Amino acid sequence: MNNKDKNIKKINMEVDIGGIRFKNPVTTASGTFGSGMEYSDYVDLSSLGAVTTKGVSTNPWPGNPTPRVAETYGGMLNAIGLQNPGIDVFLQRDLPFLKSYDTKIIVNVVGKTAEEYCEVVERLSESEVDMLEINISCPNVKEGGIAFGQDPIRVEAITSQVRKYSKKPIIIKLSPNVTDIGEIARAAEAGGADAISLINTLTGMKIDIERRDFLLANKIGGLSGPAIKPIAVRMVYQAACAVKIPIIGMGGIMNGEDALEFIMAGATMVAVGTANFINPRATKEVMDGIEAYMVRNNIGDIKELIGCVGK
Amino acid sequence: MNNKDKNIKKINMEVDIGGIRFKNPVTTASGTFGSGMEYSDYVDLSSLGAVTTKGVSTNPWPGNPTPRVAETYGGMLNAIGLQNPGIDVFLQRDLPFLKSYDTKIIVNVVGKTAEEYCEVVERLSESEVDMLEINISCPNVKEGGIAFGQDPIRVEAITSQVRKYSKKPIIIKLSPNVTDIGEIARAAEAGGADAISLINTLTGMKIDIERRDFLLANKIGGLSGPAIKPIAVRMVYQAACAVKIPIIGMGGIMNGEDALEFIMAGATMVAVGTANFINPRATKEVMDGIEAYMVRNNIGDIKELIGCVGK
Amino acid sequence: MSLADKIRLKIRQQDRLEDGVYDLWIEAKDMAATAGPGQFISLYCNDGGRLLPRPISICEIDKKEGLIRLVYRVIGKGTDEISRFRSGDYIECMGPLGNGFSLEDKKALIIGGGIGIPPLLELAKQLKCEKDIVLGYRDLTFLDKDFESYGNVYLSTEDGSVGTKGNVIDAIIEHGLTADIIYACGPTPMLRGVKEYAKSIGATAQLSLEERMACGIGACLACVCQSKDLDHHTNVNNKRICKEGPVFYADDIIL
Amino acid sequence: MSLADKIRLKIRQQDRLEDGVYDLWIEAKDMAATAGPGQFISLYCNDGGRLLPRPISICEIDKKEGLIRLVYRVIGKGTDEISRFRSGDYIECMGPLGNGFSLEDKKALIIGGGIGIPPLLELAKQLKCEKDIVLGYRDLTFLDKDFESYGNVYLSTEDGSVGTKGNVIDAIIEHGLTADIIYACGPTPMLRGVKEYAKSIGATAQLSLEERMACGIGACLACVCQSKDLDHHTNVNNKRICKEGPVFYADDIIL
Ligand SMILES: Cc1cc2nc3c(=O)[nH]c(=O)nc-3n(C[C@H](O)[C@H](O)[C@H](O)COP(=O)(O)OP(=O)(O)OC[C@H]3O[C@@H](n4cnc5c(N)ncnc54)[C@H](O)[C@@H]3O)c2cc1C
Ligand SMILES: Cc1cc2nc3c(=O)[nH]c(=O)nc-3n(C[C@H](O)[C@H](O)[C@H](O)COP(=O)(O)OP(=O)(O)OC[C@H]3O[C@@H](n4cnc5c(N)ncnc54)[C@H](O)[C@@H]3O)c2cc1C
Ligand SMILES: Cc1cc2nc3c(=O)[nH]c(=O)nc-3n(C[C@H](O)[C@H](O)[C@H](O)COP(=O)(O)O)c2cc1C
Ligand SMILES: Cc1cc2nc3c(=O)[nH]c(=O)nc-3n(C[C@H](O)[C@H](O)[C@H](O)COP(=O)(O)O)c2cc1C
Ligand code: FES
Ligand code: FES
Repeated sequence: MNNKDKNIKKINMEVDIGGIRFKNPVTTASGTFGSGMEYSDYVDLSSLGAVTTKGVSTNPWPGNPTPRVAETYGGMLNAIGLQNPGIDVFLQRDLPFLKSYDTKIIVNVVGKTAEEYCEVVERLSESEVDMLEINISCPNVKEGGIAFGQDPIRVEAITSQVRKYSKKPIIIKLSPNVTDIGEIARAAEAGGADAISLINTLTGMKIDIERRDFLLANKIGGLSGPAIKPIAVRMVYQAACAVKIPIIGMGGIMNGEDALEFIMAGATMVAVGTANFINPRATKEVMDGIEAYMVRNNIGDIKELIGCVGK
Repeated sequence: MNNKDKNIKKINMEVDIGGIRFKNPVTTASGTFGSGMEYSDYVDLSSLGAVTTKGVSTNPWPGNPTPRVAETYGGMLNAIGLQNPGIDVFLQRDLPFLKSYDTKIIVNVVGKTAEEYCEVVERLSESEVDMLEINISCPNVKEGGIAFGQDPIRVEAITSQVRKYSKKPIIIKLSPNVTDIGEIARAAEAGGADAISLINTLTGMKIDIERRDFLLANKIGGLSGPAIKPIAVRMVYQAACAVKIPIIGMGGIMNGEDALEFIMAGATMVAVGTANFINPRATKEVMDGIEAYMVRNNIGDIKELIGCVGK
Repeated sequence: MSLADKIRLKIRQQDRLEDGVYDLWIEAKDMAATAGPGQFISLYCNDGGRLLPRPISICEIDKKEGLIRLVYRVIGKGTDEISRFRSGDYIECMGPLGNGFSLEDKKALIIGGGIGIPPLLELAKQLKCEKDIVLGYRDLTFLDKDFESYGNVYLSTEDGSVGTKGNVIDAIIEHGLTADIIYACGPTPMLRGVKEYAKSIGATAQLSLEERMACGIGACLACVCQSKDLDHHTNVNNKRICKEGPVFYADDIIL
Repeated sequence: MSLADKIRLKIRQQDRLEDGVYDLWIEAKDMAATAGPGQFISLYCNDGGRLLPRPISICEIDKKEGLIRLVYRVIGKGTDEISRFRSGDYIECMGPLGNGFSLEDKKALIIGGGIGIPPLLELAKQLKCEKDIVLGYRDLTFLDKDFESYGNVYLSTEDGSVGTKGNVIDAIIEHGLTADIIYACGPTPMLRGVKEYAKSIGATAQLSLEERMACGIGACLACVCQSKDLDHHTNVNNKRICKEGPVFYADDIIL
C-alpha cells in the first residue's frame, strides 16, 4: 500500500459497547452537559458518539446549597448534589429533544435507595434511551451515590439488582475514592454490568482562609478537571487489566491527546466533562484531535488503539 | 488592647509534636529536599521548623530506571523508587551536616520488610535525629512502601512493631490511595503512632501517545503538586476528625495560603514538597506567608488556627 | 438569538480607577451589537492553573465603536491576572450572558453598592424615564461622575466621607426618594434591604445576583438561587443565575 | 561558587532558525559571568499548568554584553510557550546548572547531533586547540555557519541533502577524522556510537547526557544515569545528570 492509498483510506472511529454502536468514541461526562440543550448551540449533538445526561432520579432533587463550585489548581470542586428535574420532566422534555439528534443517549441514574435506582432504571428501560449509566459514585449526596460505590459487595449487589430491571445495557460508574479499583471493577462485572465508566470525581475540600470556613456549603466536593487526569488514566488501566467488559474513561480530558491516553490505557469510549465549561466546543476538539492523530499515524481503526499501551 | 499593642505582640509560631518543640510549623516533604544540602544555598535551614529527609533504608537502594518523573497538569508524577545511600552514609555524612543547623531532624524510614523498617528505626533511635517518619505509603516500590499502608490491620501492626524499636517519637506517613483515610489514621493511632503525616502521593500514570507506551519506566508514579491539594486538605480534615494525635499535612503546598488551609483543616505542621522544585525558596515563602497572615489577622499564636475551620 | 461564543478579544484600554478597581475596554463588536444592561461576560485567565470563568457585568456598551466596558475589583488571583493586561493584549471572553435588566418606563430608582455599581451605568444610560441614582461605597468612590449625566446621583459612604454616612437605604431615607421600580445590584445584605424597602413603598424591584459559576450558560447547575415558585426549567425551587438571571424580580426569589 | 538562583530575566531577542528551532538571547549578566560551555539553564513556563523546568543547554555566552544564548527545538507545549516570547518579555530561569565540559588541551573532535549541537558552539569557541567539528542533522541544517570560524566543519544528513549521507560516524569515517579527545552531545544512540568510536581510536570522550528533571539541582534524584562505579554522593551506581553531569567521561557511565 503506498502513501496515497493510506491517506485516502477511511478512518473508522466506530465503537461498540453492550451491543450498541457509537459513531465515535466521544461522549459527555454526566452533569457537565445538562441534557445537551445548552451546548447544542456550540456543538452539533449529532456529531457526538453519545450524549450522557445529568443524573436522573425518581422525583425532582433540589441539590445542595450554594456555593456549589470552587476553583482549584488545574481543576474544580463541585457539590451540585445531583439537582435534577426528575424522570417525568426528563422523559417529557429532555428525551424528545435528544431524540431529535442522530446520536446515542446514555442516561445517568441516581437514587437514594436501591429501590429508587431500580424504579428509574425500569421506567427508562421502556423509553427510547440507549444505555443507562448507574451513578454509584457521587460524593456529594448524603444518601445513595458513593455509599454504594466503595465496597465491592455492595457494588455487585446494586449492579445485579438494577440489571434485573433493565432492558438496556448497563454501565456502572465507579468512584475513584477506593483502595483497589480493580476489585470494584470486578464486582461490577460480576454483578452483570455491560460496561463500567470511570472516574467520577475525587473527594476534595477547599478552605476559605479569610472566612476560616469551608468554601463549599457542602464542606466537601468532587474534584474534576485536568488535575486528576493521571489518577484517572491509572485507574482506567487497572480496571482494563481487571475486567473484560468495555470501559468508558474520563477525568480531565481537555483535548484529543488526553483522550488518546485513556483509549490507549484501555477505554473503548471517553467522556468530556469539566472541559465543556472551559471551552463549550471541547467535545468537538476532542473528536477532531483523535481523528488527526489517527490520520497522522495512519491508524485505520480506533480499535487498534484501545488498550495498546506498552504492547 | 489597642491596635498598637496588637501589632507589637510577638507572634508565636511554635508547635509541639510528640514532645518535640518546633520553632515553626513548616518542614520539608520527604524526598523533595534531599538531606537539605542542595537547598541550603537557597534557604537558611536553621529557619525551618524541621528538615524531613529522603527515605532511608538499611542498605543503599538504586531506585527505579529512568524516566523517573513526568510533568502533569498542575503537578508531576515521580517514580524515584526510594533511591538512597543507605543508613550508614546517612549517619556519617547527612546527619552531621544537618546537626550543624539549628533545626529539628525528621528522618523518613523505608524498608522492604517489617524487619528492615525496625532495623533502621532502631539504629536511628541511637542517633541524634529528633523524630522518625515511617513511610508505609510509597507507591513506587515493589516491596514495602504502600503495601503496608492500605490495610488498617497492617498499618496497626507495623506501627506497633516499629514503635517497640524506637526511642524517638514516630510519625506514620499515610497513603491517600485508600477508601477511608479515617480508618487508616485510627489504625496508626491504635498502633502507638505519636503523629501521622499525609498525604503521600496519589498513584497515577501518564502515557506517551507518540510512543504508545508508559512515560515512566515504572509505568505508574506518585502524583504530587498543587493539583492534589484539594484531596490532601480533605484527607487531613477527615484524619483530624478521626484521631487525637497531631497531624503533619502536605500535598501541593505552594505558598502560605495553601499551608493555612492545611492548618485550619487540622494540621499541626505542614510540609513543602514539589514546590521546592519550582521555587527553591518555597519553604521560606510558606513560612513568611503564614506569618503575614497572622499579622494581618492579629493572630498571636498559630495554635489558634489549628483545626479552626468551620468553628 | 446570536451565540455567546468564546473568543479572544483585543483590549483597547485598561486603567485603574481607584485602589484595586480597574476599568477595561474590550474590542467586542459582536457583543456590543447584541448586549444589554445587566448582562455579563465570562472572562478566562491565561494561567492554566485557573480554569473557571470570572463573570463580570457589562458596565457600558459602545455600539458605534464596538466596545464593551467592564469595571471590576481585584479580589483574587484571577482578577489580579486580568488587571495586568494592557492595551493590545488579548483576553478570552464568552458573552454576553444572562438576561439583563428589563427596562420599564416607570419612575425609577437605581441602587448600587460597591462593586455592584458598574452594571447600573449602561442601565442608567438606556433608561429614558425619570430616575434617581443612589450609589453606596465603603469609603473611596468610583464611577459616580459617570452617572451624573443620567440622573440625580446620591452617594452614601460607610465612613461618611462623602454623601450620607451609612448605606444606600440611609441615603434613600435621608433624601426621601421613592419610585415605581427599583433596579439594584450590590452585596446580598444590601439587596435584602432593597427588597424590603421596595415592598414598603409598593415598588417592584429587579435585583442582580451573584454566585460562583462553572459553565456560565446554564448547564452545570452551579449558580442557582432559591426561587419562590417551582422553576420552569429546573422543576425545583432553584433558578440559574447565569441563565434565568443574573437579574430577578425581587418577589420571585428568596434572598 | 556563585548561586544559581531562580530569577526573571529579560529577553533580548528571539528568532526562528529553521522550522521549529529557536534562537533565544537572554539578558543574564550574572549567569554569563560564571557560566561555562556544557552547562544548562532551567527555563520555567508562565502557564501554571506546567510546573517543571525545561533544561536547555547554553549555546553561547557573551560576557561583555552579559548575554546568554539558547538554541532549542519546540517539541512540546513548554518549548512552544517559550518560543512565543518576544524581546522585552521576561522569563523565569535558574542557572547556570551542571558541570559543563572540561576543556582539555588536546587534539579535539567535537561531535553534535541534531538539537545536541547548540551546547557545542560555546565549547568550540573556547577550545583553543586544534579541532574538527562534525555536525549531524536529519535534513535541514542550523547553526553550522556559526561553527565555521572555530574549526573545520563536517556535516552529515540522514537524507544526504548536505554533507555525508548518514550519521556523524559515517562523516567521521568518510573524512578519516581522529582526535585525542572527543566532546559530544546528541541522541543516546549517537552517543553510544561515539563512545565506541572513541574507544576504537583510543581517545577519551566527554558526553553530554539528557534526562527528565524536576529540581535541576541534585535534590530529587529524578535525572540519574547509570555509572560504572559507585557514585560518591549517591552511594549507588547512579549519577545525577543535573549535578555531576550533564557532561560525563564516557568510561564512567553506562549508556
Ligand atoms: C453575574 C456576575 C457579575 C459580576 N460582575 C462583576 C463586576 O461587574 N465587577 C466585579 O468586580 N465583580 C463582578 N462579579 C464578581 C466577580 O465575578 C468576582 O469578583 C471574580 O470572579 C473573582 O475572581 P478572582 O479570581 O479574583 O477571585 P478568586 O477568589 O481567586 O476566584 C476563584 C473562583 O471563584 C469565583 N468567584 C470568586 N468570587 C466570586 C463572586 N463574588 N461571584 C462569582 N464568582 C466568584 C471566581 O470566578 C473563580 O472561579 C460578578 C459576579 C457575577 C456572578
Ligand atoms: C541537560 C539538558 C540540556 C538540554 N539542552 C537542550 C538544548 O540546548 N536544546 C533543546 O532543544 N533541548 C535541550 N534539551 C531537551 C529539552 O529539555 C526538552 O526538549 C524540553 O524540556 C521539552 O519541553 P516541552 O515542554 O516542549 O516538552 P514536553 O514533552 O511537553 O515536556 C514535558 C516535561 O518533560 C520534560 N522533557 C521532555 N523532553 C525532555 C528531554 N528530551 N530532556 C529532558 N526533559 C524533557 C520537560 O522538561 C517537561 O518537564 C536538554 C535537556 C537536558 C536534560
Ligand atoms: C458540575 C459537575 C456535575 C457532575 N454531575 C454528575 C452527575 O450528575 N452524575 C455523575 O455520574 N457524574 C457527575 N459528575 C462527574 C463527571 O461526570 C465526571 O465523572 C468527572 O467530572 C470527571 O471528569 P472531568 O474531569 O472530565 O470533569 C459531575 C461533574 C461535575 C464537574
Ligand atoms: C520526587 C519525590 C520524591 C519523594 N520521595 C519520598 C520519600 O522518599 N519518602 C516519602 O515518604 N515521601 C516521598 N515523596 C512524597 C512527598 O514527601 C509528599 O508526600 C508528596 O509529594 C505530596 O506533597 P507535595 O505535593 O507538596 O509534593 C516524594 C515526592 C516526590 C515528588
Ligand atoms: S454556571 Fe453553570 S448553570 Fe450557571
Ligand atoms: S533533577 Fe533533581 S536530582 Fe537532577
